[in-house]
Amino acid sequence: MSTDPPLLAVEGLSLDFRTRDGVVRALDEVSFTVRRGETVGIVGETGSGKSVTAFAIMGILAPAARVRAGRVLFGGLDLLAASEAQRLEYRGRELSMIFQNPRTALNPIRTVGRQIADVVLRHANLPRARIRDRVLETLARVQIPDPERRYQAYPFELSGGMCQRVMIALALACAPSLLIADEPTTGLDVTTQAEILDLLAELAAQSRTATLLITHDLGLVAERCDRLVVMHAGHVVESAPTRDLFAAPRHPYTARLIAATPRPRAKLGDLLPIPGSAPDLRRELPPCRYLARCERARGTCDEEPLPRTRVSSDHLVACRFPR
Amino acid sequence: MTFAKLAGRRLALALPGLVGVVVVTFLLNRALPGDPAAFFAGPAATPQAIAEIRIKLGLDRSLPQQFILYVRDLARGDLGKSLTTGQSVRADLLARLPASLELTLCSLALALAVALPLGILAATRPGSWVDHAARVVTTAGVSLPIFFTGLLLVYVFYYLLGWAPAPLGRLDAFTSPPPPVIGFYLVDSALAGDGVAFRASLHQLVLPAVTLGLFAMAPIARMTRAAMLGVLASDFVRTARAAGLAPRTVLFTYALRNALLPVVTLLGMVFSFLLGANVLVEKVFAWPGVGSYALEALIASDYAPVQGFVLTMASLYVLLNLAIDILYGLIDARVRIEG
Amino acid sequence: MSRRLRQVRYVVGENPVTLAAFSLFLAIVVLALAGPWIAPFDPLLSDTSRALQPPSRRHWFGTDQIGRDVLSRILVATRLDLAIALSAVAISFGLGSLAGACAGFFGGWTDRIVTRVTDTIMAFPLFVLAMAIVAALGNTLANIVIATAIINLPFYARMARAEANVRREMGFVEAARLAGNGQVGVLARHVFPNCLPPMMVQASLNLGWAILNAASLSFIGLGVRPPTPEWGIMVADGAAFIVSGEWWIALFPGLALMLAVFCFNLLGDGLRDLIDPRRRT
Amino acid sequence: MAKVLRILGAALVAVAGLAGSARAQGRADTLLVVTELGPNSMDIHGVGTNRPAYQASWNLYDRLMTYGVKTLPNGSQMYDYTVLKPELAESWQVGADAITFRLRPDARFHDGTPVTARDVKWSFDRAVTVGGFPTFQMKAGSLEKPDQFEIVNDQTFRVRLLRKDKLTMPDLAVPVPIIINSELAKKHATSSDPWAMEWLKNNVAGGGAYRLEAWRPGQETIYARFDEWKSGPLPKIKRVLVREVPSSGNRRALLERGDADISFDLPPKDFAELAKAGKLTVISHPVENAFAYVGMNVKNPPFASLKVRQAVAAIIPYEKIFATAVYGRGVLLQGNPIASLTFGHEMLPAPFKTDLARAKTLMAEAGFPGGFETTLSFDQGFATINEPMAVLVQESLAQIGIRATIEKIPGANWRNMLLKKEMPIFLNAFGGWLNYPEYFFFWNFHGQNAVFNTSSYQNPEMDKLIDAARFETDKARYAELVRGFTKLMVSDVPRVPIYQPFLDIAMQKNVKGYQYWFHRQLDYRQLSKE
Repeated sequence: MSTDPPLLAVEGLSLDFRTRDGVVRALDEVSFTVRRGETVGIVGETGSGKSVTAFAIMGILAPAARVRAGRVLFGGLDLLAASEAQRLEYRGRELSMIFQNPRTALNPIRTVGRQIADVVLRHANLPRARIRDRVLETLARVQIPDPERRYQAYPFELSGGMCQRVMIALALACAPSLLIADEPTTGLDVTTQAEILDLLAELAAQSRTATLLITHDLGLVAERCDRLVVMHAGHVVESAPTRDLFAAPRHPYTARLIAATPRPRAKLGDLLPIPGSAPDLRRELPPCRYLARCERARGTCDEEPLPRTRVSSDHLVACRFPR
Repeated sequence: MTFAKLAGRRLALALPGLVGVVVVTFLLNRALPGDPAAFFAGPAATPQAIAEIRIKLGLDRSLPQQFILYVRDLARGDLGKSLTTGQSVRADLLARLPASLELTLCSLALALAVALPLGILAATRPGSWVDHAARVVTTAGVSLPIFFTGLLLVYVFYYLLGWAPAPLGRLDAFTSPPPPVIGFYLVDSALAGDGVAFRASLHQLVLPAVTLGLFAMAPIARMTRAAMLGVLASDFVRTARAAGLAPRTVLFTYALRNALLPVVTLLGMVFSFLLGANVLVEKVFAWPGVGSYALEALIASDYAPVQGFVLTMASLYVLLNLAIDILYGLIDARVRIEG
Repeated sequence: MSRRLRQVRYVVGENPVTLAAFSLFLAIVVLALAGPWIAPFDPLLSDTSRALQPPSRRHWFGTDQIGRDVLSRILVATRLDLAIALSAVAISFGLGSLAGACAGFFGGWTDRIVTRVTDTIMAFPLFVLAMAIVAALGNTLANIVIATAIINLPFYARMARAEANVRREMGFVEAARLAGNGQVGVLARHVFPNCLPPMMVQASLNLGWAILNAASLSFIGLGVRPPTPEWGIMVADGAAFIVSGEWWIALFPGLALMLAVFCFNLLGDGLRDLIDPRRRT
Repeated sequence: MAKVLRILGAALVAVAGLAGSARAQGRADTLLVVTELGPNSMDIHGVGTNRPAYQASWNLYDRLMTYGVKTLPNGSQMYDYTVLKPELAESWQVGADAITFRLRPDARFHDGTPVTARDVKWSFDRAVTVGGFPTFQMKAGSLEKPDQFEIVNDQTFRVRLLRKDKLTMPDLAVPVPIIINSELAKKHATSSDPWAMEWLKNNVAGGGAYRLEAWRPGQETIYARFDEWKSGPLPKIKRVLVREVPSSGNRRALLERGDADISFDLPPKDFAELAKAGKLTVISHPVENAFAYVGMNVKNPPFASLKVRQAVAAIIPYEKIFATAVYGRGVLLQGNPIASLTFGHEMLPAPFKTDLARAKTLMAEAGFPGGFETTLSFDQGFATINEPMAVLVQESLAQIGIRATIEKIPGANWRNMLLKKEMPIFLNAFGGWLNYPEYFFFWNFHGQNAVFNTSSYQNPEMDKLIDAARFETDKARYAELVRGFTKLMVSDVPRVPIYQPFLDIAMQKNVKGYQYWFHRQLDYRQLSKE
């Protein structure tokens, strides 16, 4: 792959949440990179910290969150250390995000056109007259039919797929260099899912936008992502180019994950459920948080620190005994 | 949904309540102790004179007959005659309603002007000292017994400090009321460009409006805080933040406007609450509103005004809810379009 | 149990206000119980030679127009005012929730009647209705409680109806029904208990409001009969003396009234946090 | 909405500066009266006309005659019920069987039409036929039938006498016999309302010293001087504003801060303190022929027993009540049934004394050693004084075993309860307009059991004395009769008179010319402001 520095580099990100029932250690030493124009997938079960990572990058964490350590370098600037004002400039212009269930992710009492116009007005210094055209252009780019009429529509008047397209328009209105998509297609029917993902890929290709696709559906990312990052209970257990990961998963959890994902030729019987459930992050945990569920666990697995070995130039695994 | 349909739906919804109100007021009134005939036969009345008056007032007929008479008069808009002021109840209520409405609206405006910002502040800094302070201040407001605060404010600001004007009602003795347009002295005097009357009536309004307003602050502040907390945690605010919109836009254009929806619905409840509490403020500030009018009539066991007052309040409540629906529709298109 | 305790400590710790309100509430309950014994003077004993004395070491809150000790009357009045509020809220809580739950659960005719009644009550400005009821039935203690209860009824009825309506379709209700429990059994054992938590919050908020209501009735002359001490009446009687300089006759009962209502309202907020973390408003 | 918010914001700033600006102009010749209750009608003959409406009628309409003025030793002025002065009537001759009045030729009504005998006849016919209180009051002076009133010519009006009644002449100068502009009134009369009661309730067809400028029932009444008034010296005050301010605390504050000129109905304690403070002129005058009393029902047990009544009379804390409930604003009677300034007051001064021992023995003799339960009722309308008094009476009754619960009865229901005459023991007060002892006893203790005989006390011997006194002209004989029925009342004690109330009035120092009138209302015509 090209050798220029990565667009986004998350280094050793550790983060806790102070909640009613005690402190939750949501992320621990999360690191990965995304290059310009590259599509990286983050996969893992629900509650593995995928979305928290995304929120941390965007800087829209809930007030109860406390970043313990780590850096988020975006084009050389550490977003975590940057002032809120600086981050405000970046959000929506340099990096933007789209979310799950689009219908509730749009302002119910404000027309779709106005919401996109708000973003354009904020970031692109265009004279007011030109803003309406830019919005119509963006709507057209995300393949929304009859943008003139849709401009006046309210979110509840549009279908799920249509809302998601509006969200994408919102995110790409100011041509950011990184787009984070947090479970963009969950809850949509299969055909719309495919359309949305194709649209994302096409737009990314057109303007070399880097995409960080977050999903729990391994099958979905198989053909769409260049590289994958597998997360479990706040840890990045393995990250590698998609083909290498599927060909030779080095971490037991990744192997299990692949085994549990329906493949074109697999029959129902072949699918193996992953034993146990995600650990409770409020309690003291061994360095390797997969220990309780790992069938290859050995005595020394609970020794400090969790080794994060680089198995090849672009393949990392966080396990004492990788396959 | 067109206005007419909205009004129709709201009226249909309120009809059963209204019918209930008519029946209940009629029964409650007839149970009032004291016999108006004796009261109005005068001190030196002989039993025979009292019987005369009883017939004149139609009190000798059976209850159902009186009820039918009552409903027939009601249909004609005749609310009967008040024996305490000697006028027709309808004329009295029409003359005095603007006074009560102006006071209630001003106190509501005051409460909103204070409670909304407090609610927003508390929601944007949950758990902080601002949050607690807002909660304590507004709860103190609603815990103050109105009649007590009224007296205290008059004593301190009028009697001791002399800042506030004499609690003489809507205008001090030497300012003549502005030409009536809608009966609100503030609006009428502004329309007539009469600066003196405007300032004088504003002057008179401050203390009673503060007394009543204190009472409305807590529910509004609490609801704003709750609604804002809810909306700030919602998905579309997260999207707005992620899109890097300016904090002020996120807070006001996106969050507050949505949070206003439950607050607007609450206003209906609060307004009717204030109308009830209005009675006490009017008694303390000699405010010539419908509240004090009904109170005096109630104590003099004078049926007609009490009935007229309660019916007016009930129908006002229906109109109020209609206005709230419309306001709600203005903010939230879903109501307007989905219907 | 420790998790619950930690939760309570978290809520109470997080907002000291609720803690203060809770201790104030305990103080008021103690006062209500021990009132007559710890009152320095007989609240009804008049002593014309010592009328209208300002607060002094002997009479901490001064004396009223016929020489009765204001402090003693406030202490003894605590029991009466608390009793009025508690009984009124108890009646409206009991009746309201029962009627509401039945309406929500059974629907049909019960529902229509209950909604019609609550609509009628809600159509009145609440205080006006209370005023009319007490004036009509006479200002005995019972009538004041009944009037206060009636105007609070709709809050509970509506809440219970909504809760029962929601819970009627829930899984565990279906399961209970399948397990052979009769309709009423299901309602009583399964649906009704679940409606209670939010209503508890409403109850404590209403307590404050009920005291205010009783006091306001006294202010317009429909309150408790003399010479029984009650905060509202004491403020009403004291009102005429403020301008002439005897401010203490009205001020102290007014403050007591405010403190009690203040405490109940804050307690309501605190309870809401404890019981309904979801609806953390 | 934003507009109101901005304005209210500005108001809070403006409030400090502008407290008194509007008050300056127009104060010199305008009088601001503050009162608890205003008139509910402009027609004194109307049904249910309240007491403040007498004040309106007294100043808006003329009567044939009015009373003279006398100055009391303390400098305050009051009406003189022995002297009748001309008002609308210039002069009159009192014959054996008729009185002939000559009307002022130049007298005009407010609308300019001249006043003639026809108007007087129409007005008097109206007074005696509308029924209720006005007709009752006319009958008290033997003015009963329209054919008693004759029009001799435009300027001459004759009243034929049914019987020789010394109350006829004084009764023509009380508020009821007003002279109405009959032409104007008849324009608004209808077949069902021949006397134009409906119209005259809200409008004035009079010729009095003041016209009605504006009337907002329940808020304020504004009078403007009628400059062409001929029936007496032209009043000095041009405009009178009567504002209704329900809270007595506010009324006192208004007086003390100089925002109001004059006010009656303040609680006695306020008057006592205002008088002591000396910043305002406080004039007090015993209300003639009136007293407050503890009444007992002589028909039904337990108060039917004389000994029980005597025990009550011996236990009531007269001085305590007079000090703390009334603040000394009155004349302590301690059982004397004739008030001060009325003939016969000195005959039986303070017959009852508070004596616990005697009261206890009386209760034992009456057969109630252990006492009994009862209810002590009073009119909530006068709670300011009645309530503290009731608490003191309740406390003293308890000392002799009478356990009374206090019953506060709303004003409207009070007359009803009096009519029923079932209340065992109660507080009440009565005042007669005509200052004669037999007039008081006729209403309160005569066997005819009028509404005011609240104890339903019937004693033929008492009736004989009262009826004789009413028509007795010989001074000595009359005095004997008065002493007779007074002593009888004290021995039978159907009620225990406690004190004669003052009519207190407080006004700014620059208000002069106030006169006390039997109807206890304000006469604007003599007032002035320096």
